[in-house]
Amino acid sequence: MLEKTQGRRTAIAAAFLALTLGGGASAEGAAVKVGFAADLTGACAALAEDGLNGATLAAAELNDAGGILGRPVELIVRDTQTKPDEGAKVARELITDEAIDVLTGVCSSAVMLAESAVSKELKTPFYAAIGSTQRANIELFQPYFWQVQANATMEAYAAAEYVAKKADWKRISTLGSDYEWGHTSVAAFTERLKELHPDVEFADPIYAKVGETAMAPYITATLAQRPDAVYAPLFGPSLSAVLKQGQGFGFFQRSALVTLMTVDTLQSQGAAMPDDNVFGIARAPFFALEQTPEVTAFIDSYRAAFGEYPTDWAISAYDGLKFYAAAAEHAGTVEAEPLIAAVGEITYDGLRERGLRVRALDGQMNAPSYVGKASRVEGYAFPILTEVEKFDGAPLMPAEEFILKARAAAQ
Amino acid sequence: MILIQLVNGLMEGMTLFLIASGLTLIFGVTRIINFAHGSLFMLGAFVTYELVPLIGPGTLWGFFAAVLLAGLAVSLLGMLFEMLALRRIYGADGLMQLIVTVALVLILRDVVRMIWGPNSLSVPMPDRLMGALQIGDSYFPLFPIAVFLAGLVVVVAMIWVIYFTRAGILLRAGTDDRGMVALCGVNERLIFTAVFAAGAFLAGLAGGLAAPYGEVNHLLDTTVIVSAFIVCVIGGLGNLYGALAGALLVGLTKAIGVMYFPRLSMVLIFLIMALILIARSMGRQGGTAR
Amino acid sequence: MAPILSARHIRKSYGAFVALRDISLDIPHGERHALIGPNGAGKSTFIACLAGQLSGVEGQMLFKDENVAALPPAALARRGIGRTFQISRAFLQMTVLENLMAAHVIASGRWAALSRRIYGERIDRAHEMLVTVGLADRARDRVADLSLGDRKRLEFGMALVGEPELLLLDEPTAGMSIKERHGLMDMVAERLASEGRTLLFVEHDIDVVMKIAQRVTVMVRGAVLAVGTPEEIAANDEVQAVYLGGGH
Amino acid sequence: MTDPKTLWAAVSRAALNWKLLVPLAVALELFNRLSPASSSTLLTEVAILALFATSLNLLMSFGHMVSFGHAAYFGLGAYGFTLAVTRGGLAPEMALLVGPLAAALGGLVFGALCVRLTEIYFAMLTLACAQITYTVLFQWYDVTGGDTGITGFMIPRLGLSETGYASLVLGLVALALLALWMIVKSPLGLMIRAVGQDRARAEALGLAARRVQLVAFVIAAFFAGIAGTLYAVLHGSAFPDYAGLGLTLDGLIMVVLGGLNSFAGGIWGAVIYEMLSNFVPKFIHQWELVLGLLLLGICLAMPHGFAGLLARLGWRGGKGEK
Repeated sequence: MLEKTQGRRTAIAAAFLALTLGGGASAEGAAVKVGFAADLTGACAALAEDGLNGATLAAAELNDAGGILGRPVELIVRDTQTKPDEGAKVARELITDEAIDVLTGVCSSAVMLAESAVSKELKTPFYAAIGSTQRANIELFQPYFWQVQANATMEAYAAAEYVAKKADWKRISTLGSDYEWGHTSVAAFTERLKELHPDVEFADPIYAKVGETAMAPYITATLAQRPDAVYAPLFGPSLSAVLKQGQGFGFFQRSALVTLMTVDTLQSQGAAMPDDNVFGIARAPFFALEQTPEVTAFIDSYRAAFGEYPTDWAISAYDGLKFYAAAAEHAGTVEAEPLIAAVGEITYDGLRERGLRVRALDGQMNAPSYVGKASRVEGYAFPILTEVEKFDGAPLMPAEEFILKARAAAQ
Repeated sequence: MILIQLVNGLMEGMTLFLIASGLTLIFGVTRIINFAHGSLFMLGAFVTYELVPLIGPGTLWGFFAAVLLAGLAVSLLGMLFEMLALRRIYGADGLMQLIVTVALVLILRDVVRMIWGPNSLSVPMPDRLMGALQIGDSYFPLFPIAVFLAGLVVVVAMIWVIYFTRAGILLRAGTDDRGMVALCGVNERLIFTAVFAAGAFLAGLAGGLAAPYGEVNHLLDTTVIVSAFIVCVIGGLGNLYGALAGALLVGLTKAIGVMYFPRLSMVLIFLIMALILIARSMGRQGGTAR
Repeated sequence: MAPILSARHIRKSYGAFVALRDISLDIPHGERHALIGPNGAGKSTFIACLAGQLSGVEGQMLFKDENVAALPPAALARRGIGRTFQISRAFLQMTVLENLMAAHVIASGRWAALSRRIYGERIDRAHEMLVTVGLADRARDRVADLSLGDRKRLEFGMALVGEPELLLLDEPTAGMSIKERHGLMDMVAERLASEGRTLLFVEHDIDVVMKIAQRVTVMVRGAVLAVGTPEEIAANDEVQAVYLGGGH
Repeated sequence: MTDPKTLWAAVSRAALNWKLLVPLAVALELFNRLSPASSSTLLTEVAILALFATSLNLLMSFGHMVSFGHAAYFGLGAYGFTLAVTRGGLAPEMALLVGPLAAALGGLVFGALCVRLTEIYFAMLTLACAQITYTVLFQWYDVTGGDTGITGFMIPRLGLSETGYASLVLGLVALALLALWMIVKSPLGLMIRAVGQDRARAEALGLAARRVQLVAFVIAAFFAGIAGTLYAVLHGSAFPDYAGLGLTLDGLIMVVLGGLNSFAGGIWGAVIYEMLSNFVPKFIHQWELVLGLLLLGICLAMPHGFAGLLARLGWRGGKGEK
């Protein structure tokens, strides 16, 4: 572990050095500056570091290929400490002092909204590749913002679509973290599943304290509802706790669990993953992507640079920066107004999918979601998702009328 | 369901006691509020993570041996910290000692992150503790039962040390009256160092024991320290039996609270602490200064 | 004339240990009354009871015919009972002058004032008091730097600022040289006599007691053994027995 | 409280050294006018945190009351202002008053409970009160916006430029610090110190110690509320984090860093802390490690903090120190 982390750090350092010392050989002129204001310390640290790796790799590749509009790409990294006020401050500093052309990097919902407000005020493009609160798309949408992955509602819809296909799951419980993400996810999931499958029975939703690690009482309460499946928008420590502590209650013999299961979670669970009945929602599981030459090449160079498989966050961040480059090339400039116009116009073929587009109304990309079953497979040291179903983004995106109505209500 | 929840509560209570016992022990004798207690807990979990694959992976004895060793390693660090830093400022404002331990929190968090990275790690459970005790329709998970028993062993061992050994007598003397220890002809510093080492050992032990039941990451410190404080304060800082009672009270209330007032879960233990503190303040006569 | 202080059946116990068993004592206006007895007799406990320092005290305490037994220290102080502590207490990190000024602010009741007018109004009186207690040249020294004796003087001065009708002094001369003791207590006696204030003090130095006190109460094991003038007490066989047999 | 011999003299003369303060203020304002916008923002933030830390310092250094929940009043100030604008429909200029008053009210309610306790139990009850406040802000979605806070409801800085707002904040914070200084030097301040240094002595003199502590608590909450309000205006947002344990700890660290038992401690502490947290991460990822080592060094080598060091070196003055 020790060697691995150090190796990884060295790689990051080397990549940085290459970037900050003038970028790619073939790119010339003033750099296109990408402000990466990320939650590098605090609850989001692991995700943000992966995202930074993905963006670093994308920038290196762009530079090798001549940069953006012939100009080198430069990543300028700041730590928000996962504090919204700190996020707003570094965003402001990046824009006013470093004169960045685009802002990204953020993970926590609160930090994301804080940075979005700064982007709006200072009219600087801002995209989210890790954080996914739909408040940024709906009530608090501002024209300089776009989101390159499925937002929380879309993920919950994807889960509902998946659950609806399981004919023998008649009784569903929900167990979410007691904060905005948990509540909107449960609400969206329930709403969509009711539409798809009106006879499904729902037990009362249960919410667990954010960051709770003693999940036994919640597991007991959930199982007492005798569900066939449990939809659980949980995260980090609470999710690990359910996976580990649930086994002692026969959770995975008594019910299925549908939850967020990105590559980092799969890796950290390792051997402790229950053998059966865990179904994971993911944003960009590298093993389930269509293994095009671009994807395999990306996985290889990522592993070479950082000594590990790319997580969903790394892929989103990579795709995000590449998408930005494509939009800039299309606009012929990185000036905010034409660039934002281009964001709404172009179609982009990314690692996750071909034909990715951003809807101008809410800045939402039609990014896909993936749901599959966690299982151990030869060739990987950690469990992966198998029987993965990909859900296209477009049908999951909230309807335009819904968005307009929600915005009107928020006024 | 109430029965299972009560058992859940007892299990969590014992884990909390293991965490809080070291904190309350250190406070009782040295009057130091050790903010780094959560960090020592976290370190115990990480050391256990390293040791488990080396010592009989999957076996019961291997796990407990790893946990004990982790406790000892953390204890050593605690001892060093006491001797190199804390010892130099006994007698200064109590706040200074608190801030020194806060400094240790900051240092350890970054050091842990430098060594183990920001990603969460997982310590495997011993194979024999993976399952559950199934009685009728009810499941009672084995692992927390084992932790509960380990906790009982610690409680009994502590009672034995405190009441039946010379060290315990000195310890009690130190808690009641510091001057007394000096009169007994024992180096007071030695006692403080020993107590700090013992408290750190308990923290490391608790971290190791809890490691397989959740994830191990560099953010464990803050989660742990706050609940440890609350347990100690509910039981009366420096009071071991109080800590046990406080831990069980918190564990049980949380487990039962899930059933009756789920939305309060985030604030429940703070409410309990506030109510107990307020009740305690009402119980005393108006003008009593100390 | 009714006594200024009348303690009736005061009892105080700590668990099974009874510290004070049924103490009754009357102290007339203007008297200088000493409380003596061997260590552990309950003298300081009794003072602490009178000052409202302890909880769970049984019995009545009439101060100017009002039962003040359940009142907290601050309320007693405002009614006219001042005190010093066995181990002298003052605001250690303040200067001597600030300590006296704090006492003045409290005595004036203007504790919440933001205006510094009171400093100007009282500064002369504060300096006067410094002269009285012999600390005039230490006004700007921090109390933490004072000797024990000087702290006792300061504490006495602070207690006087509130113009208490009854002053409780708990071993005011402990830790002083003989000369210092007499100096301090002569000063106290003179000052109180001139202002007609009542004094109840705990003292171990029998010479000081004989010189200063008008009446003496002897306590043994939480009870009153004898009350009388110094001469009566000196002649009391029982008291002699306790002092000789008690290993004082 | 650095040098007691000169202290009383300074008090009786009620001297604030204008010869030092005026040039300092002019220098700060010049720096604000001449430097780039982000420096103005940093200056604003330092000023706000200096006020927050000094309000905490009033309790800590003078009242000897260690609060583990002072951020609650910062948060109440921020939310009081924000909710007055978003829910109450008040003009932002009017709402500026609501924040500090909300904080003072919170301080009155919680303080009345907390001052019944002493030392560590006092600290723990302040922690409980703050966590309860935090939870309400975090969970009451319909009113407070929950964990994602309230943002985008108004133009940051009341529409002023960075420089303009920095001037405003510098002015207001200077006034607030001056007010706190006057309080410390007033009879009330003397009483706060008295209770902090020897509660039993103060009570034996007839002082209702709890009432003094409550007043100190409310004053500290009020000024923390001003800081919170100014902060909410700076970012045009309010988040539950503003009332979180993190900020409380930051405040405690600032006071110790700057120097306990000194009025200027909070100010120095905020300056040093902000410099560290803004510049160190640009060079080293592990800025908390650096902070921890520094803190350890300060506690062991110079327990009176930065202000104490200055005083020992014979450096007189500083912002309102003498």
